[in-house]
Amino acid sequence: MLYREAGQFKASFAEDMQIFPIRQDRIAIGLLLAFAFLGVPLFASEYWFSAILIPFLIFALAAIGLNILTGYCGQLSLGTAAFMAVGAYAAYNFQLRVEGIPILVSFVLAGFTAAAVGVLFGLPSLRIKGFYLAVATLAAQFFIVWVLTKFPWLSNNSSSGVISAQKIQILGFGFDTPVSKYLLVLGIVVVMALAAKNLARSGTGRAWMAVRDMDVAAQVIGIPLMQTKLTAFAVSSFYSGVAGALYAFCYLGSVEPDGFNLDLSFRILFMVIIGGVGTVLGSFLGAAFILLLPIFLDNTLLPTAHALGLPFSNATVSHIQFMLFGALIMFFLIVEPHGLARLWQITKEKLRLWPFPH
Amino acid sequence: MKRIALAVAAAATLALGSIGTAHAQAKEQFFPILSYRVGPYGANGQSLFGGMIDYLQYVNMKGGVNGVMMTWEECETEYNNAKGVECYERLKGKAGANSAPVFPLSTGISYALVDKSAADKIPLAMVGYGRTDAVDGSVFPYAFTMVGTYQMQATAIVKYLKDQNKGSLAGKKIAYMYHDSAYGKEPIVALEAEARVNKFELVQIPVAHPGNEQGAQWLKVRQERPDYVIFWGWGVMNQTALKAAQKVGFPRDKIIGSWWAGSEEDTVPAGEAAKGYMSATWNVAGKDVPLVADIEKVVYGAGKGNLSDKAKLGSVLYNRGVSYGILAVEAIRKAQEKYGKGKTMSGEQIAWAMENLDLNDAKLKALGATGLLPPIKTSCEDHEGSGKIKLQQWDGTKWVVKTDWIDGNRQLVHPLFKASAAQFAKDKGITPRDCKKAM
Amino acid sequence: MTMKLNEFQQSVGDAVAETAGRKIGDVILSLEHISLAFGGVKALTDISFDVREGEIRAIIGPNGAGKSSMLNVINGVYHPQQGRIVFHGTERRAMEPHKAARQGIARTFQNIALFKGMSVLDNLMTGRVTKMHHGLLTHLLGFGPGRREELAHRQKVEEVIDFLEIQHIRKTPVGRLPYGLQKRVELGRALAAEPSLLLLDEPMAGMNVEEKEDMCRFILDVNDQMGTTIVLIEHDMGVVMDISDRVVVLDYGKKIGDGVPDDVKANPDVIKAYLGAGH
Amino acid sequence: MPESGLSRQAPGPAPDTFPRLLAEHARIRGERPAVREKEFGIWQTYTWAEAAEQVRAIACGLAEIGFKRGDRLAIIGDNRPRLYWSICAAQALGGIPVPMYQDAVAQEMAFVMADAEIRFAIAEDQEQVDKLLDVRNTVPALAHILYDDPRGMRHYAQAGLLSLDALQARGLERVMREPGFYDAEVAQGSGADVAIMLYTSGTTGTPKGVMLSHANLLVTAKNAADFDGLTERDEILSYLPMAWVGDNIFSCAQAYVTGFCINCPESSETVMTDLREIGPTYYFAPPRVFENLLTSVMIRMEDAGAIKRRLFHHFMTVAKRVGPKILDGETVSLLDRLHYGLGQLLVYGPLRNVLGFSRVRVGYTAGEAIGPEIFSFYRSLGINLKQLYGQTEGCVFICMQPHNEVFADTVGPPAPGVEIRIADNGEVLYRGPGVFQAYFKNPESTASTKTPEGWVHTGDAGYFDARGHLKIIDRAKDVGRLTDGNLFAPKYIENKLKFFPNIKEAVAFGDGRGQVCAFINIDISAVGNWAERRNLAYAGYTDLAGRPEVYALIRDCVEQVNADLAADEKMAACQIHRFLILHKELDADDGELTRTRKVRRRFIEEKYGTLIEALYDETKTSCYIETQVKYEDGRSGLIAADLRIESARVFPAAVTQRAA
Amino acid sequence: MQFFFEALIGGLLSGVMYSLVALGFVLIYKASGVFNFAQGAMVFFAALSVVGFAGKGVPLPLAIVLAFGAMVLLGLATERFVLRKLVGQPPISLFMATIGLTFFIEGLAPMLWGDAVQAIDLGIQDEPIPWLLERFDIVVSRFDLVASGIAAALVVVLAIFFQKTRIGRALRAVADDHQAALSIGIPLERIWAIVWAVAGFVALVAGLLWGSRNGVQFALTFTALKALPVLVLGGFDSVAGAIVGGLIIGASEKLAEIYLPPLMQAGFGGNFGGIEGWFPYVLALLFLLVRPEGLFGEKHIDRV
Repeated sequence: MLYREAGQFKASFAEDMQIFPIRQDRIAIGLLLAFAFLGVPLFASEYWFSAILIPFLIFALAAIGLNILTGYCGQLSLGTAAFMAVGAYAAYNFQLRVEGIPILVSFVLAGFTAAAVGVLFGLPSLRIKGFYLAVATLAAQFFIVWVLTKFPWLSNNSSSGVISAQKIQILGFGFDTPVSKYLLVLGIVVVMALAAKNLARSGTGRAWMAVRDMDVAAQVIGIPLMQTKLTAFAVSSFYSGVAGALYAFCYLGSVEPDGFNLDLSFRILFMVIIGGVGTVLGSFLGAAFILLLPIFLDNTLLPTAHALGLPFSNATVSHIQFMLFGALIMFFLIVEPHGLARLWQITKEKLRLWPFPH
Repeated sequence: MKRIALAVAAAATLALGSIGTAHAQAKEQFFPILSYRVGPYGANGQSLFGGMIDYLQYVNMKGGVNGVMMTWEECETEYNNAKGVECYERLKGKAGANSAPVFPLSTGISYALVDKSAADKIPLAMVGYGRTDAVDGSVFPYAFTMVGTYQMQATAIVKYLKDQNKGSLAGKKIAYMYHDSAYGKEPIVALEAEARVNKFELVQIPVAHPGNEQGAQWLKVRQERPDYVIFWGWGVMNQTALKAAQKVGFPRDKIIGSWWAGSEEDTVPAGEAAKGYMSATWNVAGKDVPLVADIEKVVYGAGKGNLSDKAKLGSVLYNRGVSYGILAVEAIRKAQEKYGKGKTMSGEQIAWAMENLDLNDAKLKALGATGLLPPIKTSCEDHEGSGKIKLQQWDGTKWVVKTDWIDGNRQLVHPLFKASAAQFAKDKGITPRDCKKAM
Repeated sequence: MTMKLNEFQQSVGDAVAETAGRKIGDVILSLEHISLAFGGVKALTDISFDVREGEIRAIIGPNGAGKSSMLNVINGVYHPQQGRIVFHGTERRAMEPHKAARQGIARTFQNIALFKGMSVLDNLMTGRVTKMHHGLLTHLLGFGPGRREELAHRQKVEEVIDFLEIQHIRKTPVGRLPYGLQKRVELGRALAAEPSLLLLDEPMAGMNVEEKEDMCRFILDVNDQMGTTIVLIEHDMGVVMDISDRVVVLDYGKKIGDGVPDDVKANPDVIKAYLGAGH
Repeated sequence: MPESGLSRQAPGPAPDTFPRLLAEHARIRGERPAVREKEFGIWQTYTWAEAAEQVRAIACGLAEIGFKRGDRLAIIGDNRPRLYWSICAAQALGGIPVPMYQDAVAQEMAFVMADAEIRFAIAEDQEQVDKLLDVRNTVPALAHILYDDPRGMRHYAQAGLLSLDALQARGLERVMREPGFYDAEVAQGSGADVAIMLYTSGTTGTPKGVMLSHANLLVTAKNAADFDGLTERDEILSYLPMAWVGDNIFSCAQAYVTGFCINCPESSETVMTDLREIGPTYYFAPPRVFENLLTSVMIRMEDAGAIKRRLFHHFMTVAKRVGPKILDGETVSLLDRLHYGLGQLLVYGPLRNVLGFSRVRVGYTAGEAIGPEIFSFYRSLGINLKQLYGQTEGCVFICMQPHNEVFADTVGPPAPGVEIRIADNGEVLYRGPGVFQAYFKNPESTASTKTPEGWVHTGDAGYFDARGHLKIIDRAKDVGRLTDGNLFAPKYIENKLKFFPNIKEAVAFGDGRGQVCAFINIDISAVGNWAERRNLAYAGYTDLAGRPEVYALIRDCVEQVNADLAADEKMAACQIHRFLILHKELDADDGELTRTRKVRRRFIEEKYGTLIEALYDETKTSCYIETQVKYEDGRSGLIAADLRIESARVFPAAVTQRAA
Repeated sequence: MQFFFEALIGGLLSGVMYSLVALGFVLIYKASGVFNFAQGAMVFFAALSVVGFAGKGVPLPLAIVLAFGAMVLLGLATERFVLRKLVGQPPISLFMATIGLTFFIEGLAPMLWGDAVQAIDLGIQDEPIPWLLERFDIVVSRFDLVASGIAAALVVVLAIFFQKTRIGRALRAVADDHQAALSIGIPLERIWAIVWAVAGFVALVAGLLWGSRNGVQFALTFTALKALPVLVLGGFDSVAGAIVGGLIIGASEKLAEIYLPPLMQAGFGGNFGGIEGWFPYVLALLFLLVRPEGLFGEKHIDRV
């Protein structure tokens, strides 16, 4: 409807293969970014920053990471949280142990550490596939968390095993208010999302998707399976690692290994599935959905129940939340197995063709 | 489909938009309650938060604190750190500057909230759990590890065992079986120190979360054949342990649980296996505490009780919830004494009161809470204020208190907190307050 | 129907006549005494034949004769227990398929093996993987050498698209295409690699006469205009005899005939095993 | 003269030939796009400077193979940049390009080839080359066949075949060898030279080569461009046959005059997508295109959800009411303006966008009368669609509607520089700068069409209305009389019928007869869609056309036309009494339509004589017929059907009282 | 040495408990290719239902029957409203759907029956068998022995069901080849419904045993996590694999927990207990590297 594509012709491959080939999309993204960077800080409340926006961005980043592995490369993983944990603990230790290391460097190194661990746990993917691989990634999930619990050195011998993230300072500017943390996270997430998008539409991304869609054919046309899968594991874990570091440094402030449990891995997997497998956009939509749904239910169910005079306790509300959450996941899988991103895609197609139906 | 999505989005906007309106009414004191009533620890939460809310209700029905009414809102955390933070941020917005203390009742959540609450000037009450070095108020002005810390508890248990063994544990073997998380790990340092001092052998047996399978750990106990097992479990781990102990034939009366491993929720499901099991506690169970009896009469009499399962009334955790209520309300009362009776207190004012709380026997008696919880006197240097426990034993149907208050090894434990807090201050770049000037 | 088939074969014949001017060179691939077995089941037994540069070489045989296995041996999917393979003068037996691809061997599959989640364009771009050299780090950027390489290869891919006349489906996800077009796209993906040896596993299976005719022309054009050597498996005897230069006949994993189409047609073993049964 | 190439200064007088204009553009807007072509998935763009180089290479190449001044160069193919450049290259050498219809069969081509004595031909691809090789059997003079696309040409060994690539390579050699050659050739040309020769298919008779000079084309093009304010920033989609004068004016003359960019679609199948991508600012299409487009809009909207459909219809009503007024700058109430603005956001804007008309500043239609409904539909959307009246012999522009003076039933006042006279018999005559030089080798026809004073007979009947706009009724020779003496204007009736989306074609009969009867062609896509929605299964056109339900549908349309005609005193007698729906679509391949899809009335009258008799035989309610048809692949077949004939209600004339 | 045997026996016996849960997975996977993550939640639901009915004053045997009814209902509803609508979707979607189902059940069960921790008393004490303890100083739980007996009985019953009954044979046909099953006229949907009911029954048995062993509570859903490595080891589609895998996992994890941490402690210092969480997974993973299709799984060759 708002699309006016007539006259947006492409006179070069570069124009034709840009990230957003439609001008209106470019404008929308520009406005969205401007809003996120300039508008949101002006009127969002602290609650929004600390409880919604920051975790949303971090989860979206982790979801992108998992999406690279599962959505693009087709390797189901249930161990995302563990890679996040690696990132969080690595960043903490780099900050702790390397004198004067810039925080952003720590984040990057945290990503690389997670990537290395990811490659290690990705090795089995060369032999095993599907659910077997999924179960194998559970090994990573449990083993990594255990290692972080068991080696006190990793948590600087803290008696509780909990680490408290150091202060964030970049070029002398302290990121200690929710707004500044939000902006930092936003900046990192935007850059990494862009990089992910770039990867996805390049040879690397195509190799991943080829392996996902038909690994034998991929091999036959010249894609080395091992290298491709391990790259996916590495990049995916890198993203998860950075997300984990941000989770510790910009969101919770202090984390313990158990915080990165299977539940978290599942949540991120849901984000990917609900959001849309194999899309960067879907990671954001999925993160928003999974994060906001419980908050939304929290805020609406009880008042609704009271308004209707139903004797709901908090516990009942929580139970209903669980049920609704589960039901919604099943509902989505049935109605739109390709997730919110596909819904958006369909909507967009409709808007582009508006007023025609097809 | 699209329409549904749109409707959901619209409703979400509405719902989220409503967040953040402050409860600014006069004559009310708002409690942000981060509760959990579902999930793995939901059963425990039901009792704990039931007790706390019932007490607040009770206070209101008795006319409030100098006319100031207690109000509260619950937010379900599911014992999940991220959800806990979200709840905190949400309820914080509703509380505004005048927030009553927050009781996250989860070590993980309380860790995550230490920095935030200090920044927000909202007292964070970690009563019997949480960041133990927050005992040092000079570094943690808004975090209150009140009544008792794990370390004090552990040393008190050691003291009890020592008493049982005629003052010496030399040559004995004590197994420490613990939930492999911050909660279970905190006492290790203290226990290791005690082992050195008292010359007993300490065997550590960690149990991975959630602890619903402990065959191997108890086989280990069989192998080591310790004299006692000090048991730091939580949730499902507790009854599993009791059952597993029965399975390997380890006598339950040689197992001494922490105060989070000593409730009806732990023993009832274990059935016969729990009989004889000992545990620490800092509050007693039972309805014979006058206050609890009165709550039943007043609150439940008026049909305003919070428990859906009234059988929980008077249980260990219920009574602990009531104790939380007492601590919070008494802090508010104390603050009003200083800053103006009948007024809504700010978080900062309440924090002062929590740091200067003096719940002596007389006060407890006036509240009808004699024996429910130990006398507490806090200060800037000591946010703990007590560190005493009683030992109780499960007789198959109820918890029976076996001892009087036992004090923890303060000389051993508190310097550890001091050091840890100093390290924290260094990491975070905090300049500790001077406690001399804090008054 | 028969009428049409005749017409069709006639037209294919014409096409062959048109391409009469092409050159067939030296042996580029020779298979010597290849034997392959799966856990005791013999798929191929002592098979030898060669392929000359620029020719169209057909492998025929009844179902289960081992034709697909033969192709799988050539491009490294299966590793024969015995025998040697000489391609462009280098000898090998076992090799990873992706290395075979890098040596210039491309193929299509009997059951379409396209990347269903990708567009036609992306499928073809993927086909160029052996020609692209930039890696992950340059791809991250969205500009610079990695991107430039993408754009350059897009040009090549567009030429293939143009060649196969699939411009109108360029950005369509392959899953949505009808069968015949999918086959064509798969050929396109193989062509995008600019192979020196192209293996086609039943390129015309399941097609109607018109589609077969198109595909035939494309195969001949590929062979003619690009000079690509082609090894193909095909069931349609008429097509095979018309377009191929030499034919290998397999039966139960053994070679029973080899030669120009007319010789093969006259070979009594072949007639008995295959032609006789069908016609 | 200084060495060419070094001297790039502007020549004194304004450039008066195409090659000189090209050089001018290369000099002053060398970096601006001149031509785009959709190829390899993107719009390959050539600047004016590049275009000039290409033309130079082609021209020199042509010279190398012996192309001389006055030689004629046949050009056959879809709209391709190199074919356009070839036109200019021929002109540069003083030759005469002769573009030909690319869908013509070999025999049709042969006539023109022979008539124009063509030795050189440029074909687009293998298909056209094959045709030319065929033609060469009968026209041996055709010595050189050049081709643009080498695909499939590898093994063609015939003599005289050369690819344009090779030709250009040879041309470049010539450029190296003799740098001044091209410029010198260009310098020899003059505005009065014949720039192009276009064969008019004509509704009758054999094609005639209309010779137009550089001056004819350029002056007319400039006048029209100034009239509409065209600039170098405009974009046009070149999709109409190159052999048609319109394409030559829009894609060559006006582009060369203003320097705007022309865009060649990927193929004829992708025109609609390409149109949408390019979003031209200046657009021409015959009424039929607009008609089909509207039909498809309506059909597609039928499939939309109820809300969207209602939205669409609601806003289209609003648009019909206020849209044209807003476009014409009339005052409209604020409420209406807001209402329209909302519609702009929800319906008009998106609709223009999906149709590819978002950027159209000036749109023209001509060639036939356009249905007022159709015309106002586009105008109400905010598309500045106007009508013009033109002819090959007059370089298109004879009448054009100025902005804000646009009416569905007129073709506007005379174009700048054009004079118009109405002859006594009602025929329209004109005179102006665009008037053609002569018909090639055909002085008789030239004399009968063009008076010595320069007046050209259009063959159309028409008159000026009170606003000074010309109104065309019909072909002058087609206007006839019923036996009762009433005027019979068949086209007028047919157009009214064709304005219904369900009717694709109609042929009315009545000259010299007592009443009017008509053949109808249904629109297969519109009626087919209608049938599908009613679960009416049908096996094809013939089957559908014979259905009683369809007859009822069409009778409804006919009766509406009758009611309409009855309202007009002069036309009331022309009401259609009986009609039938033809069993096949009228087709250019069967000679029933011209290549520009005009009805060949005489031919149809002959071919379907039996049907016409049956129409006028009140006793008959059906008529059996067998018809030869030619399929696209060249094969022939027979269609047989028993056609039903139905009567339609006629209405009493509005004013005159008639006996009951 | 006798301690080693004790640990081994204890491990094997608890392995049987794992097998019990794994069995439910295998049944559904075999028949419908669905990797049913909700099996753990079903165990929870089953146990909670028994306790719930019992809490309402229903005698235990009847409560068990009623709970079985509830399980069948749940299975039918799942098949009817979820899986049937997902036919033809990739396996990962089905897997995700069962995770959704897990959440649904985790909300539904406590809403129906409350979330208090409760005990089931089957009347078997989970105590060491005295004469073994006295004679050999080996602790073997009576309960575990009984549980193993029940599990063995269950396997036998299932085997008979599969081999001897018409429905059972149909189920096997489905497992072998969906197309073939269809062609001999077995309605696939009914088969799936039956499979879910049978899986529900297995969950009920597991729920009863686990519940009476550890209490009926939320953590029962975690039993699924114990079953996963068993499955990997045994193969997703092998009943025998589930049993053998369970025994291997049970025994090895107990032995590992007892003997490995001291070794690691010697190596690294510190306390390395609690390896049970990951040990089975790593074991399964290492095993997979050697034999990707599991112990009893069918070898799958990629055809191109």
